[in-house]
Amino acid sequence: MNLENMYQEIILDHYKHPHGKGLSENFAAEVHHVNPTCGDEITLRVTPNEDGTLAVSYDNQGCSISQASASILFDQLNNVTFETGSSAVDHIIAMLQRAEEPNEEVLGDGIALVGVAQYPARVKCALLSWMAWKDAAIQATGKGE
Amino acid sequence: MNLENMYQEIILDHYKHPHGKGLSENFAAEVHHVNPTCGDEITLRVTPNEDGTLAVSYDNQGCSISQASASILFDQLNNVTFETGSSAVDHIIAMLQRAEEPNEEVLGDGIALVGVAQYPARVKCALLSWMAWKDAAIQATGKGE
Amino acid sequence: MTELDVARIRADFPIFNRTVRNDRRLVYLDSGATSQKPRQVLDAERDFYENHNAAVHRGAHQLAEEATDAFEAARATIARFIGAQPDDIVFTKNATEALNLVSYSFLNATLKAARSKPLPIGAERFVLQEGDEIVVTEMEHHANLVPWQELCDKTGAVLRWIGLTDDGRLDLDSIEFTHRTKVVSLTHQSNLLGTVNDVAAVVAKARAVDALVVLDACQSVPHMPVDVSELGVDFIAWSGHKMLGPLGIGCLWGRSELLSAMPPFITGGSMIETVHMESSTFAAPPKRFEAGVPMAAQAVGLAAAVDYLNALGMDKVAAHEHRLTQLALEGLAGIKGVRVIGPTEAIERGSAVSFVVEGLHPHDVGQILDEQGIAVRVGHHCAWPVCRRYNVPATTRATFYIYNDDADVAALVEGIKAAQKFFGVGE
Amino acid sequence: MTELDVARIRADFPIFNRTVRNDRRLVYLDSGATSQKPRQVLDAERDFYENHNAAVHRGAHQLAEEATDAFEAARATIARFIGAQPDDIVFTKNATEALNLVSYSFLNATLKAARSKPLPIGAERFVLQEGDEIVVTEMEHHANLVPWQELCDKTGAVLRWIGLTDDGRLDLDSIEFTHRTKVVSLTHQSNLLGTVNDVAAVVAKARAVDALVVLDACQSVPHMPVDVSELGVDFIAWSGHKMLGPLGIGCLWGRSELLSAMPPFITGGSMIETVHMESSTFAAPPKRFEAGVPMAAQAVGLAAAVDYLNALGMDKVAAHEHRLTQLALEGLAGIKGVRVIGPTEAIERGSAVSFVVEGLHPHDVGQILDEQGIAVRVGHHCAWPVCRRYNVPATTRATFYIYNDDADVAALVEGIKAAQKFFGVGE
Ligand SMILES: Cc1ncc(COP(=O)(O)O)c(C=O)c1O
Ligand SMILES: Cc1ncc(COP(=O)(O)O)c(C=O)c1O
Repeated sequence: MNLENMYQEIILDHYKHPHGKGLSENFAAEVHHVNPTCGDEITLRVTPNEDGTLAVSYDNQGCSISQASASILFDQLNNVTFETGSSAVDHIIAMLQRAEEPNEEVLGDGIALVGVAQYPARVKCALLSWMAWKDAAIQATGKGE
Repeated sequence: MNLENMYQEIILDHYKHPHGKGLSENFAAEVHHVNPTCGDEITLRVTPNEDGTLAVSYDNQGCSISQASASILFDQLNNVTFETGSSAVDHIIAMLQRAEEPNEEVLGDGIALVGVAQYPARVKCALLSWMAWKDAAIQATGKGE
Repeated sequence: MTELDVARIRADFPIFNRTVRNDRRLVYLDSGATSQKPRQVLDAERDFYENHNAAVHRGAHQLAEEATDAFEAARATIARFIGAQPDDIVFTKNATEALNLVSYSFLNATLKAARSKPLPIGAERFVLQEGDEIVVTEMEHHANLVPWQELCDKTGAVLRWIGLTDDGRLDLDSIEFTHRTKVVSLTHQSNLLGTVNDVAAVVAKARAVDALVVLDACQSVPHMPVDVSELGVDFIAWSGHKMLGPLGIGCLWGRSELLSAMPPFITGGSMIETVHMESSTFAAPPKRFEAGVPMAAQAVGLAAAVDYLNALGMDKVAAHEHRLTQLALEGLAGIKGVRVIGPTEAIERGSAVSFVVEGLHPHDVGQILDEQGIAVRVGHHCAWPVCRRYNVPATTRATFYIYNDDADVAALVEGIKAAQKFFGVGE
Repeated sequence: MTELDVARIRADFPIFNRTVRNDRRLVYLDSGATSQKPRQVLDAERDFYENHNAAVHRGAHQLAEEATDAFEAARATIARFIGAQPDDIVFTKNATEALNLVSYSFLNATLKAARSKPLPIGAERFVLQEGDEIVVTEMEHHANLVPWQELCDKTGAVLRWIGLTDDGRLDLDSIEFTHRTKVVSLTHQSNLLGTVNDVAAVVAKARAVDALVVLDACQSVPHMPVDVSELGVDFIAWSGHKMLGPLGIGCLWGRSELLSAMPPFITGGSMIETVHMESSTFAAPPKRFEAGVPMAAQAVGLAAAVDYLNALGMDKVAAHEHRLTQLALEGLAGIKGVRVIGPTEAIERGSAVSFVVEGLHPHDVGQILDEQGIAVRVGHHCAWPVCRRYNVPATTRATFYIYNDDADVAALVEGIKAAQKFFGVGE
């Protein structure tokens, strides 16, 4: 099967053993995003740290892609600045629209999500948590786009 | 042109010299019917006579077919009983749907309207006054269908 | 020959000439979302455009006459298909609009009555008071739920619903209808569970309190013989595209005296009687509800779809689907870790078979099936409350139609096993 | 070559292969009602059905992906045609639904606000108070008049209108807009008079009182370059079928911030965000306004129509029509007893040419023309108040499009003379 491109070992691994899943009690902003087509859901919380970076916590349900993507997001965006996080979000969107080549420095394991770009209906799954982070981060920091 | 079938001399004659056009002041029921597609209009009044027949008067505007048809209606249905009039209405409908052969005894000059059946969009014009009569006659007599 | 000749049927559907993904045979199990279209339907639509195209009910020239004739003949064909009179069939863009047309009739009658504006004779049946009740079921498609929620939000009416039993049936005792119950709207067949509801029982309860009954027939008219004179309901709504017809057309059937009593919904050209700047009066149904230039080509295409189904025989269509459903239910029962959501026996149920696979999300199941050329639908199927009721985030759903056969069912069963293997779940 | 090659264009339209009435050449002068369709549009629609058909935005299988892509690519093509962003284009069944969508936004916002129900941010712009004013013009098509009458009937808002001058123009001084004026809705080009309105002047007046402006572009988008970024209006509505596209699809363009502020109109599947039995939340535009399975094949067909028009060039289309209109106006001026209703010079006017023939009813004129193969429309053209304003019961109307040429205009002129002769009127 060709699907191995999308379901790479590393993705399945994040799916089966998600990093950082579970909500922290402290938060400045909480958002709840859903994929109305399939019902995937995520609740995501963001809290500014003293150093100006943003702590993130989340809980979610959904398919392997959306779960793995959230786990990867936690690896990449927990305790980074708004600017770093935002540009990672921009980059993953561009990657999934095949507008940019995957950049491992920015996305870490997230570059393994590049296979999702072949399946337009799944792109939303991969982006769900990242869009939620952006939304929450804007609310928590008051920074616009 | 083939149109001569529809625009027979006798139709054009009724159109140019309509019989009985003009509303009488006395009436038991008045109706106003329109053909919403083209704006043809007729106001038609019905009054029972002492002998149980129904007097009819009308005023209208519209195309040659609707005007001629109203003039013919006046010839045929002024001072006839509800039953006679109703069966004439049924017959002209059937004739225009090609379900019955024209019957001169019932329709008089109205049999010349048979050519209208070729042009479905004009059937409404030919029937406008007859449907109005039926409506008014039912109201004036309280007879149902 | 009492069965459908699937090979012959498939030959009528151009889409089966193509393959999907890596040159796989197309196993189309998503007819519950939309059906494929036979050549005959596409030809009928094209013939309309190539030879008779004009705006219907608007011209006196020959093309306009021909277009109008074709449109009204299509209405008559479609009406006959459900045992109705042509004038009681309203064309809409889809079933969703048809259901909204009914819900907005209540809204519009209520608002006009409150301002003493002219209303058709009999419109009182559509006037709601604060606290009046509208009843739906917990298995409704969003199209038969959200419009009623909206109506309640705008009028102060109260939405209530019939709950579901654990095995996917209506729990008719879960609520009482009251004298405040004005309308009961339910689906004939659930698009997620496959359940075919006991319409007669609901009608009996509704009649006892003088409530109107609306039936969402999206999943029944395409799949079984439906005769409105036997159903006893007041309205039925369905879509053309799920029964071999074109996209962009749906139908509402209503009892003649009720349609006549309803104020218009969408207003504009062709639905009027007279228009002044100050006010207007309206045509009789069905025109009253068909404002603007209508989808005449689509009506002609839908009539061709009806002809196609009639030639097969709706009894045979139903029997064919029943057999495939039975096969599918058996096949799924044989896979460890697979649970069917909805009735597990092919009794009073249609061909929509929803299931979950332990340890696998439906999206992932659907993806693996897709890779094998098997098109199913995954998600909440526009019936989110049903998912909640059965405690699943979503399901995978297969639906069968006239062009499916035993091999398609077998492909589904094997496909699910392949998905389990791929993700390392199951046995 | 700066002009349209009509012979070559006609070869693309299958309908011109047929004759009408006693084997006459078809002279189609009824494009104002609906246009004919080129092969390219019919092929695009058929290709969708034969190769990519699925319910869009509802599946994860390959056909569903392809169908969704085709649908959204069509939206982008159509948006570009009017200088808009794809997400600001809503697909409806026709222009009439698009105009109703706007008028119902006012109704629904008003009703929900009155009951403190959730509304999108910014919805205040759509909330009406008793006595608020809605302004239309006396030259509106019923589709842009009746929905506003209905809105007033249900909310207590007041309908006012801009009157007309004797030569068929808007009499902008006939009314003052006030601070109560919430929305001004007018046609870009009158379908009866042919008048092209001075949109900028109306926009300026409306902006001064902070009123929204809705433009009925049914007769402009098919016939001239239209760019929403230049028009300055808030909404435009038009139909696909008058611009070479399929029946059953219309478009609403709205300013993004206004679409976002509008509550839904038709509700059901695909327009939701979350659904619970108790209540639901809604998707962002355009999906919020596209409930149910949409007319995807028709969108693809309409995009092909846009491609076709783009290849010709809308400037050239407009110039071509302008020339034919000029010719027709001259020809009609040369017939004794013929009076044009609307501007008699081809200045700020489109190709809809309405006229009356002294002593002859339009229905009879149309019939004689039809006998000669000339398809015109007769009646009030869904603009009854215009007929009243100019004291005619009805008119005969010819409209020109890309497949018409000088010979068609000549046929019209000769045809009218033949009608006069037949009925013994005129000279
Ligand atoms: C100016 C104008 N507005 C509105 C409409 C209504 O368009 P539709 O019937 O396609 O909804 C038309 C055409 O019928 C029109 O010419
Ligand atoms: C049961 C049911 N009701 C309503 C609908 C809505 O039909 P449409 O989307 O064609 O309006 C569907 C299908 O989507 C359905 O399955």
